[in-house]
Amino acid sequence: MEILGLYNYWAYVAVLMIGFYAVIAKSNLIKKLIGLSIFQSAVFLLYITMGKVDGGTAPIIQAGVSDQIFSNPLPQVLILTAIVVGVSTLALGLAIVVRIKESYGTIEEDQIHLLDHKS
Amino acid sequence: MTSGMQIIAALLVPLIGAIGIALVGRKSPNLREAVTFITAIALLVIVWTMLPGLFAGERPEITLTELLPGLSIKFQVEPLGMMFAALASLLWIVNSIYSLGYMRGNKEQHQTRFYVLFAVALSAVMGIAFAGNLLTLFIFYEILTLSTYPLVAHKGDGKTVASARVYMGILLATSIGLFLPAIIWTYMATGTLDFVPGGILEGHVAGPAVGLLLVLFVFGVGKAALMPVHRWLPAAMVAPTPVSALLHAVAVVKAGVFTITKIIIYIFGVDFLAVEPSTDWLLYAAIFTVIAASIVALRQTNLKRLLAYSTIAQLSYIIMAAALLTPMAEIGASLHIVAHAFGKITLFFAAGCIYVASKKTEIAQLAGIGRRMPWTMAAFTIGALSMIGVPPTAGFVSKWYILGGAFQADSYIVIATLVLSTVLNAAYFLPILYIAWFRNDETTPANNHGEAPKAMVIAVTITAALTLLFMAFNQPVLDLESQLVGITR
Amino acid sequence: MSIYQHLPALQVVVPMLIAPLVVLMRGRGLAWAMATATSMMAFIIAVSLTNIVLETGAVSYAMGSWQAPYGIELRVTAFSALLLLIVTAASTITLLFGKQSIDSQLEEHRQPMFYAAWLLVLAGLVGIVVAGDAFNIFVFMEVSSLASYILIAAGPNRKAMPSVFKYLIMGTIGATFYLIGVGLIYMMTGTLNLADMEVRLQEVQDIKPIIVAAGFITVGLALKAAVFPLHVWLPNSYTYAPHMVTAFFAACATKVSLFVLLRFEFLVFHQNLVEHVGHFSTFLIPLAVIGILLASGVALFESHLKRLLAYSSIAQVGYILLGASMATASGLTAGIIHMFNHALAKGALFFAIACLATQVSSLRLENLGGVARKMPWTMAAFVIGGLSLVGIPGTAGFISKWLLISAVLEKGTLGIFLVVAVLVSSLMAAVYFWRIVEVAYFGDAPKQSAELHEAPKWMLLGTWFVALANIYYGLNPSLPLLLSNQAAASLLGQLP
Amino acid sequence: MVTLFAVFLLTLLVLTAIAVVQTKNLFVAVMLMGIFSLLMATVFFILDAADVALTEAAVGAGISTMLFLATLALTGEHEKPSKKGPWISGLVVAITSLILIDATFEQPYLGDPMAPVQQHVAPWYLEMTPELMDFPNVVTAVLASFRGYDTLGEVFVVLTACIGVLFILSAGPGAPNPKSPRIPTAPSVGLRHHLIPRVVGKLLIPFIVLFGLYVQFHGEYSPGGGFQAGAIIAAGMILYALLEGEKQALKVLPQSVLIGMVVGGAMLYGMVGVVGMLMGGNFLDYSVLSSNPVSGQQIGILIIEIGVGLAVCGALLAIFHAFAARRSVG
Amino acid sequence: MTTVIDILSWVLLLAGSIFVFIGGIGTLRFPTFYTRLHAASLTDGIGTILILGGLVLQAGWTLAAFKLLAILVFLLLTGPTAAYALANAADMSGMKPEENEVSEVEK
Amino acid sequence: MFYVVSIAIMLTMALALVRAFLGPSVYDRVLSVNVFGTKTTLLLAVIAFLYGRPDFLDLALAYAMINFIGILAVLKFFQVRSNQQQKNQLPGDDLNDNRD
Repeated sequence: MEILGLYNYWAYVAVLMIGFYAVIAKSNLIKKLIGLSIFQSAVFLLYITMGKVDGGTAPIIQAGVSDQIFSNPLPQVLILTAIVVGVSTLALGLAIVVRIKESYGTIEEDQIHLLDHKS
Repeated sequence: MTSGMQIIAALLVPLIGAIGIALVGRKSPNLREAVTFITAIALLVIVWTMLPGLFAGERPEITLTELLPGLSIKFQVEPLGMMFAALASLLWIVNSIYSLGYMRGNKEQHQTRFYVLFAVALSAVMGIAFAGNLLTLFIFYEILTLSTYPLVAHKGDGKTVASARVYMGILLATSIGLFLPAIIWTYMATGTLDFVPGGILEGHVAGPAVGLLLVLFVFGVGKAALMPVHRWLPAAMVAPTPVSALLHAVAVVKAGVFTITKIIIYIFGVDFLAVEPSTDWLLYAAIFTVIAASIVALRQTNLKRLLAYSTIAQLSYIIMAAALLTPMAEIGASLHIVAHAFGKITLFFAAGCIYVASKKTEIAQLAGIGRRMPWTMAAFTIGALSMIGVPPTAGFVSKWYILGGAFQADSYIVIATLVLSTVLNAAYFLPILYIAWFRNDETTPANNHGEAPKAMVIAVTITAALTLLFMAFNQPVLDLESQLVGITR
Repeated sequence: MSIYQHLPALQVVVPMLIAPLVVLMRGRGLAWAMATATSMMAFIIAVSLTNIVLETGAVSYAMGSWQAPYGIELRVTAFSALLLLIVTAASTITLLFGKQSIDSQLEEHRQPMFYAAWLLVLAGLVGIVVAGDAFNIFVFMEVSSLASYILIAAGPNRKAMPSVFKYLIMGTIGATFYLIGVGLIYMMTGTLNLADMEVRLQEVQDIKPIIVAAGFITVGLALKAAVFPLHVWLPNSYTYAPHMVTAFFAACATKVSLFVLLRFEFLVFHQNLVEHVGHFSTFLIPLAVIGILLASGVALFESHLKRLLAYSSIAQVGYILLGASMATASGLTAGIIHMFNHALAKGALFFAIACLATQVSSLRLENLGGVARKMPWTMAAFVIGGLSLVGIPGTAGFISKWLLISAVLEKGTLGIFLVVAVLVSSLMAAVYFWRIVEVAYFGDAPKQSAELHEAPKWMLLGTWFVALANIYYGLNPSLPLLLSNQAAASLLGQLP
Repeated sequence: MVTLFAVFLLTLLVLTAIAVVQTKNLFVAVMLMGIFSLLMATVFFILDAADVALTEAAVGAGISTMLFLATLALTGEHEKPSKKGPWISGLVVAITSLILIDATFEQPYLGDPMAPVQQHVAPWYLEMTPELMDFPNVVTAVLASFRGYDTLGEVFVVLTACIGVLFILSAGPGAPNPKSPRIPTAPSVGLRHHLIPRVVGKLLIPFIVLFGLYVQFHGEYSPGGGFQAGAIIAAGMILYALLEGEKQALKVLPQSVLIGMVVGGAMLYGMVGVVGMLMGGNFLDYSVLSSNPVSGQQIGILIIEIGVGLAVCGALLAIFHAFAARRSVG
Repeated sequence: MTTVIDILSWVLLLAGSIFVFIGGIGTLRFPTFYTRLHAASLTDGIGTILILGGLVLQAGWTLAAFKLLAILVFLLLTGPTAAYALANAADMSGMKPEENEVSEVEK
Repeated sequence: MFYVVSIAIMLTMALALVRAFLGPSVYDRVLSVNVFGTKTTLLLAVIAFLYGRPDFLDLALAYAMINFIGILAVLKFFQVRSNQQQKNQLPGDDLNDNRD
């Protein structure tokens, strides 16, 4: 059980790196954005993981129940903000992809590169 | 007007003149040139009225602004700078007369730009001459480089621009790459950059570092054209002749040797250099340049290029003299700044006259030109004799003092160099004189021509006269520069 | 409660809250007028804050009256004051004088959103600068980044889109790296407040996560600041953005990231991690030097004016970093004052380019032959900016180069190599800048040159304003010098 | 035991992420991303982050998927094989992950109550919220008041994204003509031919909106708040647009109203702060809004949550419509 | 009484789990799309009813029970609708049950 | 008992996930997403009881809604695609190929 205490962290690293790989290695712009989403989600996982307390519960205080342990609310607040930031970035990125598709006819990075250097 | 304000006025007057020239330039060329003359005369008056104070031992100074702690823009008048400023302001007038004839006679483009930048360059020269510390000197040194670049590139065609690029490139590269680090090093070592009689470096830097610092300074001041950073000078020959005169006689190269002399006297201190063995190389480098440049000059066929190499040799005379570190040699160095200025400006003016009147640039083409242009060639002859150092010309006086300095220092190699270079000078100047005066003109009558435009002839006559007069009336300069020696001892 | 106490909050809130209103503006020029007025207000606030900081020292402000570390703290120091001045002044000047340029590059019905985004960039950047909370920096970093993607995407060329996409990807990676770093520090200290972090880090036993956090924060911010070799997003973004946007960003955008970077390195890590100074220096000095030399080298062969200057910006980031990586008072002062001086130089250059672009169709070097004859004022300002960039004395650039070289020389033998690098790159700068000057002044005039006129008067005025500022601060650098001295001192912990 | 659940779900999560990156069909990738988000949300829930789980579900599985689909409809869903060699990228990733993994061994274990995170600031929030705000959801208290400035920034991020998408999609060959705002294009007739989804969907919309309002106003007591509510209501309105067509949906809520909502919401939030300042507190100090600081806090939080809800709902809808209004070119 | 309700709820939950699991196996193992759709949507319905029913019994008469019922209604409405929509879309796109079988075999 | 239910649901989720990976057609994947969504809803409901916090059932409700809207969005996407393909007269149905 002890060693599983770090499993969350390993999972976050794994997801982070999968996303990171997609962002830097893939040529398709939408795939890059998908990778970016995964990449950011991994960070959410990191924060939420560190806020968890054994035997704790969500930090919403129940009336009439005493000696409850609560998990840390602060990382959750941060991640709420980060999720919003993530989806905002995503929306902007997709809008740009649409425009790229219109003016270049492709959403593959290497082809765009070729088109740019031909002209 | 206090002396401090006079310094500022000396800086500002050419600038105001430049603005004035720019404003009236489009409307009327006559008005433009009138403004030029008024400005030049005003500058002359301002500078020369400072002279009496200097003779009386005053050292007016003014601080404008403090850039960094202990580092300010500061001006101070001292004999060496005073002499340089007086010389430049005098020659500007002559040069303006000459330019008038040259630019019109040659129907040059962009004349307004020419006069504007000329004025700016003069302002920079004033800044260099009156700089109270190395930083101020450096600032105006760079302004001078930048403002003369368009003058050199005046013609604007590809070849000219390429040559101007060499000019600019070498001067900027040496100043930023070597001069600036040397300045910063000095500042870090001593905490000041002020020009102090007796130098500031003693006790702060020692051993081989002194030699290295001197290397940085001497080659950093590319304008002094010590080999191997002399290449810009022949390259700049593409410039119109008045600009060449500006470069060689009035401003640029003089600013170079002036800077080096000033660094030797006020930054290192003559005594400090004399006891520091790692700095001896400077004398030998100068000697090498004198000989090498003279030999190269021998092989030139283009008149202006020959004059350029002659300048390189003469500049190293000055550096060599300064590096001798004896009182007489220092005086000789400063005298030679003046003497060479008069002589070389005469030579260039004459070359320009020949070009305007006949479009001839090669030495071989000059056959019989003495008969067509007697005034010009007479002046040329005087200039050439001054370069060789024959009495009764200016060059004789300065060479005399340098020789004296060499004897004071018991430096036989310098004496030998002086003799050798005199022979070499004669070897490349005398043939020209011979061709010009005695060889028959073989050109067709279609190329028939007489003297150059009046203004040019007047100018060249004036400078030739100055060259001769300096032989007799050098006492004021001597008096002034003796103060210099007084403080170095 | 006087209004002066609220200035740190107002600095951010004023541009931020007016931005949404600008979206609603429909009338001709109304959006511009509103944005400009707001930006000016921000500038005035920045000036008053600077005064306060100079008089009384650092100012702190508790958002929502919740004291740090429970609430979010705003903190204005001498360093932030300098940055505030740069950012707000850059925005105000570009907005005030750049209307014609923006009008020529952007359809009118899209302008309200553009100006709103502009104000959001401004709000975001000042938000980062005044923030005293690690996560708050992230939030405002994202506000400014998202808004800057919009501004760059406003570029008329279709190539603007792929370049802004690249910027978006790399910017987000940078921000996320930063977030990971902050997360790890938070994990080990339990606080997000920068000042509190500094204290609590001293008690941390397990140091490895902190080292990793330092790495991630450094890399993330370096990405945002376009530190070599993480600069690849910058050249195209600057090239294809509208000219005024380029002028604005070149003056301040990367510097804000550098500001955060320096704050983390010196305030949070240096005093708590053993040998962090050493790691930091050995890691960054080579990067800075290679960046300076390579970027200058690329600029030598670049023929598009804006891209050329963009590469030069990367080199200049290297200068700032080089100064900072000395980790000495003089080095930091040099780096910080270079932020200011480089903003002046690049501002003037890009402003002049915007002036050029109102007349010429292409900013490639081969199309600019003889342009100075038709546009003498523009090119004269360009030359001044360029001289400042090269570091010719009498201009602002000289001051920073001087300080940088003297700081580097303190390092002994290594310093001499660094000086050589700095000088070589200065010469390279002189060369690439001189290429432009030569072409503009002596090149053959292109065919359409008969129709060229001088740029609009109003824009010229702006250009000259910045150009003369280069000279003014070259001759009288006491204000930026004072601020950067204090900033360096506070970063090294010599000031309370 | 629950930890084991998390381990299991995280394993699925990693596998899903790999599958997403592997697949060459972008549509499939987007579908798998939906699963990824749901898994992530479940993990969040298991880790006691109810608010985050709700948000991740609404945003990750809902809004993001719709945005991706709207884009795919315009760009096509086949990914061409990349010529880029994966080796350098792989190396970078490998090194980075080794560094991160290395760091994990000195990190506190999952759920360690003695970890520094649980010591310093967090207990203060948990302790003071009932006292200072008098409501149970500590997350809402931190979000809206203690760190209300962050949330203000977050609202402006959304606003920026909204402006950005509208700005970017207001030009280019596929842009709707600015003079005649909307051309009904073929795809915008909605799902009218599908009777069953249409009937069921329309039946559900009021409940979705109602549920959104519940999440909005119950945010101080249970998971939820302005952002989640905005997202849910926006999802409901998007459902309406899917069923009845863009045109109809825009009749109900025109783009100008949506922008008004965004601007209004953001301004509402900001104004609460300014009012606090005018009434003698610092910016975003709600205690001064009422004579009683606790009720002042409650009023402030209520208003700013409404602002957040309005802004988010308007922004998401405006973004969605901007994508949907795009004509596909070529 | 509580014991009875508990037992009943356990039974419901267990049965629900079994149905759900069987549905999962069906989704995985069945040969063609339509058969898989079949397995998934049928078991979804009954599994949901059983599990949520079991939970309702656990919750008793509280707000939670109401919410559970709401979820139940919601899932019961949306599940079949989604299944229909999916089948419809597949059918419209030209994927016929028998063809699909053939293509599957060929594979 | 809740554990048993949770485990059963999670195993089903895993099975659905495998189907989503395997495909072969896109419809299979959409189906598995749907199955996955409803299972997540159920799982959440069960875990709410497991944690003793039945007031968190809101989340499950939200998941159910989002899942439904998501599926309809996919449906709409199919429709848009087929409209476009008719308009552009592209040969073949991109969505129907089994390559992955």
